[in-house]
Amino acid sequence: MNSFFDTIFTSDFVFSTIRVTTPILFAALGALISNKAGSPNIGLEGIMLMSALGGVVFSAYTGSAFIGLLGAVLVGLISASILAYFTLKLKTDVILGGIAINFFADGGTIFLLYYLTGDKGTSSSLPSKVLPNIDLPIIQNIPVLGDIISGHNILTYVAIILIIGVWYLLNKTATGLRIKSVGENEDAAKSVGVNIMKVRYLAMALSGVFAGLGGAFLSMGYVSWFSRGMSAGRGWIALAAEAMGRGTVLGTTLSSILFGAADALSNTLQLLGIPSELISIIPYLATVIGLLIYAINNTKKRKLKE
Amino acid sequence: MNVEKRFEIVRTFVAVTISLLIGFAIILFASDEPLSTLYYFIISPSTKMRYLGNVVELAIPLIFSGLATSILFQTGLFNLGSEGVFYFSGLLASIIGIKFSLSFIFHPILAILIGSLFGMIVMLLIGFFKAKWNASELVISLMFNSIFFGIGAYILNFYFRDPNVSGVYSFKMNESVFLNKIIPGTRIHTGLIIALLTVFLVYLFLYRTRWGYEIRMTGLNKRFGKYTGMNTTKVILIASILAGAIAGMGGAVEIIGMYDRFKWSALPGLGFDGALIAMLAKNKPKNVIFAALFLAYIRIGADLMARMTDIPSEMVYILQAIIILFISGKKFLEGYKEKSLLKEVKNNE
Amino acid sequence: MDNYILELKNIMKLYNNGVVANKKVNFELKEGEIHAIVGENGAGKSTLMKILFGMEQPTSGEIFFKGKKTNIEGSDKAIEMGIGMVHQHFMLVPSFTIAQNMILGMEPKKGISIDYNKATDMIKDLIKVYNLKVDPNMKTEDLSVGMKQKVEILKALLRGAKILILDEPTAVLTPQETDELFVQLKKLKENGHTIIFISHKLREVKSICDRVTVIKKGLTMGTYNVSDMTEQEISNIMIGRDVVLKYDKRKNEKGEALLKVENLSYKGIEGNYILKDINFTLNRGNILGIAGIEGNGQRELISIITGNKKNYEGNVFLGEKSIQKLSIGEIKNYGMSYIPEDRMTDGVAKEAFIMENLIGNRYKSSELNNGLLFDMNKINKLSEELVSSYDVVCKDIEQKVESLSGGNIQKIVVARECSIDPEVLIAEQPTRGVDVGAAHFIHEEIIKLRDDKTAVLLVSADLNEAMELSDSLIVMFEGKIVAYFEDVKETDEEELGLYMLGIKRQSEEEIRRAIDEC
Amino acid sequence: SGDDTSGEDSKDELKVALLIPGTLGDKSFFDSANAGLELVKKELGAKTKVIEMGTDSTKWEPTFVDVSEGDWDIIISGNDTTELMNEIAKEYPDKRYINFDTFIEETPDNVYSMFYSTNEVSYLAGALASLVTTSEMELANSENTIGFLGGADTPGINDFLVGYIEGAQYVDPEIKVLVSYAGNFTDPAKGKELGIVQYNSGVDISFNVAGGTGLGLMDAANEEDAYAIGVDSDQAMLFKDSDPEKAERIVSSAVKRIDIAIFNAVEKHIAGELEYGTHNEMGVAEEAVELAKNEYYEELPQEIKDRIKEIEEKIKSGEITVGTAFGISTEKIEELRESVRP
Ligand SMILES: Nc1ncnc2c1ncn2[C@@H]1O[C@H](COP(=O)(O)OP(=O)(O)OP(=O)(O)O)[C@@H](O)[C@H]1O
Ligand SMILES: Nc1ncnc2c1ncn2[C@@H]1O[C@H](COP(=O)(O)OP(=O)(O)OP(=O)(O)O)[C@@H](O)[C@H]1O
Ligand SMILES: [Mg+2]
Ligand SMILES: [Mg+2]
Repeated sequence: MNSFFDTIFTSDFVFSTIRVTTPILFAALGALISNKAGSPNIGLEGIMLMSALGGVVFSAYTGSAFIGLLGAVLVGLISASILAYFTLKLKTDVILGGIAINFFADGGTIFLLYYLTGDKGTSSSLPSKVLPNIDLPIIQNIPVLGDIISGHNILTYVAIILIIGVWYLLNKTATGLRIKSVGENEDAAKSVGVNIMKVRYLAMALSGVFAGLGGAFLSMGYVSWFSRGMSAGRGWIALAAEAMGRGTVLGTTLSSILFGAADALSNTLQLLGIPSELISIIPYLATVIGLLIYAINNTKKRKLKE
Repeated sequence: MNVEKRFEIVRTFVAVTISLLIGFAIILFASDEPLSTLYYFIISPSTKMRYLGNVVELAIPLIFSGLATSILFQTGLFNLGSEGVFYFSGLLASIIGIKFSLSFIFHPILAILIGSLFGMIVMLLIGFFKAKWNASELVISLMFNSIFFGIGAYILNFYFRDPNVSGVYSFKMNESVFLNKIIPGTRIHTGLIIALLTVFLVYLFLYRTRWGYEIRMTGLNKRFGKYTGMNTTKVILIASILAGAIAGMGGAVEIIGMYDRFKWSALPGLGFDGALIAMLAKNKPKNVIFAALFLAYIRIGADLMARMTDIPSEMVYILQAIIILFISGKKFLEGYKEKSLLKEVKNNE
Repeated sequence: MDNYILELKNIMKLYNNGVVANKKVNFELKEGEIHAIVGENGAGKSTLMKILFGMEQPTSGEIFFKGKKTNIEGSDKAIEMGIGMVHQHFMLVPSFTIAQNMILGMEPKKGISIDYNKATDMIKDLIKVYNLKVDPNMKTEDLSVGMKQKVEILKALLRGAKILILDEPTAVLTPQETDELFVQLKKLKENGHTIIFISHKLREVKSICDRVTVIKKGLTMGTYNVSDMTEQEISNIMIGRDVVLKYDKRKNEKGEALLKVENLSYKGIEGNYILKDINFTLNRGNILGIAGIEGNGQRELISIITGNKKNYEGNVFLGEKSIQKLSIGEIKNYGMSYIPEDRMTDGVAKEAFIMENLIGNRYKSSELNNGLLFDMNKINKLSEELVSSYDVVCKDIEQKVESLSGGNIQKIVVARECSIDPEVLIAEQPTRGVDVGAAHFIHEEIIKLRDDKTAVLLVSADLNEAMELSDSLIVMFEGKIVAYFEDVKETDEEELGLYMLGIKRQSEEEIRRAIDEC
Repeated sequence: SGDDTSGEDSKDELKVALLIPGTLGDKSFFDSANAGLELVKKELGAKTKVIEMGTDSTKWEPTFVDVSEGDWDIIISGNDTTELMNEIAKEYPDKRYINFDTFIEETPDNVYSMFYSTNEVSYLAGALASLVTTSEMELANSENTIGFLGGADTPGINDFLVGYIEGAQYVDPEIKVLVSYAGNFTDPAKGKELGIVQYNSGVDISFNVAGGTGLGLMDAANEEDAYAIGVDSDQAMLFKDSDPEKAERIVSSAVKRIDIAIFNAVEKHIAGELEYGTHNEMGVAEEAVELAKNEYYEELPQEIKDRIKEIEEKIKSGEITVGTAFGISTEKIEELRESVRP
């Protein structure tokens, strides 16, 4: 048991929590923005997957990791735009549309991968590039803190900046105000001349871009190739994190970290020899418990208020 | 028939046609023999009894999960827990099948009851958390899916795994638990009758009883429900229990209807399909049957296409995606609808 | 040829559920006038205004703005043209502050962020000019209906509207507030604003409007100079028959006490008393009116009586039973009907059929059920009857309530609540947004209930209504009862106004009569 | 491309169908079997078709029936479909079936079934890992702990584990083995995390048997400066061109030549020599499984290579027999894992 706590309270553990959290956080922030605009993006899982492939393909064919990243973001943007077109213009139910995007990604990525590489499993034969890890000057030399904060993939830092960016966008800017108004009372927004289509489109597009970054992180940061189904449910986890965060930036961030930490914990727990099936449920159990504690407290507070 | 109903039919028809055309365009690009490919996709499922059987076999679990999910959606609950319930209830049914040996009719009934009971308990919990503490049913249900899968996989691996087969499969179930095949030349089983009966009962319950009324009104406007004096907590619990019972029944029926051992090594996806079905059916029980058959048909068609032609199986997903997008587009052909409405109005004057 | 700022020609609007809301509407607006639009519920007034404001597109017809043919594709276009609109149903984002709601779509910016200081200044200036008191930093969801209305008006003004469309603005205002509004409107007119004013209260039309256009069933019946017409004449054109504006209320004997409120107090979140020491008795066969400016505790009082709030001090008895332990359902079972103030969120399930909304308070009754199942024939028959007797303008009983006009939605609620012969009827603003004819009908229904020995508690911001209908009257001010009149005839509007504003106040003994005299 | 209803055009051509109970891209059985089919097509000029039946096992039976009713000469499948295939084979006695991988010995008369002693090659992998961790190699540490990363806790995967542990213990009876299972085969990020945890816990060489997930181990090895062993195919080759540094970390791979086995079987069928009705175990001796001896392997210290060579010989001669996970209960496996846990 000693060795167990030794592994938890190490900088390695915190470091890996941050790494595990990164892709979830990207998608969760995306989910937050589109939810705020009243059009939940259930397609994040699929968009991440497509972007992961997009990043690999663009970087492999241009030889540039940066262009690969742009490619991933572009793929995210385009997929979200297609979803937006159907849901906003043709009034396809947004949930159904999201499900469709996920289906499309499942088949489409493998189809394209096969077309490009003759392999349905991984893109490892493509010379794709990776995005660099960054050592933060000064901070890297601080004991413990430096080990935890410095040396992450560049996209991890992008994610951290985006937390602040999204908070700023939603709470300080006119666009944010409009996004929230459209989500909460679209007639009200319409009545003051806010173009709800445009706002919703923007929110959807942003969520696609964010999922695109998450996808790029998976295939160009975490590992250096694309493999089938590699988003592995992170898009769904992100939706859960957003819902658990009750539509706030801080809450969404914390919930994402909770998921990340629980997942990192489950990796560590494997060392204890507990059956792996049972270990696999830890992140989910932790979420349920966390959510319930939060909800119960919240209910108590509300009761007091009434 | 009124304009709106007629329009719905025309729109669905055109949407299917257009998505098929797009599918055709992709097939044209990907296949050397687009015509026969299209034939296999669209026509062949209806050419053999066996294939039609496959469609119906696949539709049976979809009806259950679609029905369960539409009840939840109608109550205003975005609960995707049918997936985990399907898996675990299926496992429980197989355990009943392995551990017991009862006379012919009681054995399947016991298996289905146990499956339903489990579904009821799980959904009741999710509903309770929602009603009592307003805990997000979406999050909890997604988490429960993974949790029950983990627990199920553990139970299967440690207690019921047959070491003499290659996969992580359970021991063989006793034959007495299997549902009878009812149409020769197919694997269609009595689960179909149970499914149709359930649809009918749920329809009656939702649209013809006071409890169903409470469920629907609460789903549409919780404050109205409260104002009317409904106990919204109770309503949520009733709907959850009902949906859980149906999802659990679906998992059990699928396992004892289609399998000889428990073989799911991952969540089967049938529960998630329930959300798709419910949406396509606009949460109406009767429509669930058609939505399930429709989805089953295009899936079997796509399987046949992948089996018989050079089209890779991934095409199945791509075509499904396109069809869903178009069919659910409400504004699709709106212009046409307005014109026909206008005509009708003019005619009435 | 007159100088019309806005002309609508042969407007026709077909909604995609097949309802033709405007058949053929012609309408001309002169610069600088206050132009009333009147018509029954569902006549198509709001629809026409939404077309003007770019929120709906006409199916056919033409719009001329300053003589030039124009398409108003969206509200942004309308706003740009200098058209502002205050909608019949609030167009506010509940979680936003007043300030955020007001600047939405025209946010002042500093760099890339919203300049809230500037916004607050802008709003304060406006408030000063128009003397409409609001606190820009309050959350909108906490506002009273009247307050929300003010915010709506300010919203339009902030956008520099030259043409101001007001869709039933006074329906939710107190007489004082209405007067204030009229002062503002006249001032706006002097400053060169043009105003379109929709109201069901012809008295108001008479008092501030220059011209009036009457719409009936989607057709324009004509435009008249208000000075040439009497209220009765306008209403004749509108409804096609004479409406008796007086009630023939016979004297009624009070029965036993059905609702008793004893020493009721209620604390708000900040610990201040929103209700303090309320005492009154409601008797069978009596209509007890509650007058008062909105926000003086009426809402909380009704919440408690109807079982929606529990943590109060004191007692409320329904018959012999304290309601403390009763659920809303049990209170309803006792025979309480309730016409809620907020019909859209509490009164109906918008997306459900008319029929389904009509059975909300009797779906459990054995009359509508055959054992386990609903008796659909009876439900349909009941719904048809109610729709026709309450004159609800609709296609059929399987139309969704959300596609009805405001007044017709109100009729649905009233029909449902009044048709079960309740023991106690709590009526909050029962005729808000209802046309003259329908209002008259609803009033008669309420009086009929009283005659059939129902106890009625009537909350109305419309003093006229409160005086016409009530037998006895309570006036509330700052959470307390400040006056009680055994017989409304003891008082008049003038005097009530003084009580409502807290200027005058009866002695404790006089007020105690509210509970003792039964 | 194949249309099973039009049979006249090619009477003499051999027609071979491969039914995959899952999807391609697993980087394991299925991809390897498909590679075998490609060989058959290219070298033997047969008409071939691969059908991915997906993971929904209710769809396998209809596919088998369809294909069996078609004009295919040989139908290849295996692994999870073994039971079904045996039943179907009995119903279509005129058809020929090849089971590319099963440990079930019962084999109908028209089925030729094969079994790979993956436990033997992982015995070698275990021995190699053990030799590396106790060596003076650059990235080897002083702890005698090795790792195993499985995709899921299943008999197929555990068969590797059993051999791996036995092989490691043969070299060093005191060896410790950290065992992790990812729970799926398509999440390389998870594989990487599990790998990092292992490498941070004293492991300096780890063996992945986890498909796409397992590839994440290679990244972990690269990042944490440690060694990895690949599986199924020579996984160093996956990265040799795109990422040579990563490839260098992969000291060898436990390769299972399903492709060659399928090719050989079909070739024998053509020659009329294939012994239908038999179950054939193929191990190190048959060269159906082997450690990949690529340029990276060649760079290993000579003593290690000599020891491996010696153990190989002992397996071939039968001096060493390796245990298996098939037919073994979960508790027994659990006990084995416990016995080597650090
Ligand atoms: N009227 C106002 N004047 C000045 N600043 C304001 C005003 N209204 C809101 N803000 C600013 O907007 C920010 C967000 O306020 P809000 O209450 O919406 O936070 P929130 O939604 O809980 O935030 P988060 O989503 O980050 O958790 C505050 O920091 C506040 O400074
Ligand atoms: N969004 C909509 N969709 C369909 N029908 C509608 C919609 N809005 C209004 N209608 C219908 O159009 C008709 C006219 O409605 P409108 O709201 O214009 O009436 P109104 O004159 O404003 O009535 P009121 O005085 O009650 O507000 C009504 O029959 C109503 O049911
Ligand atoms: Mg109106
Ligand atoms: Mg070592």
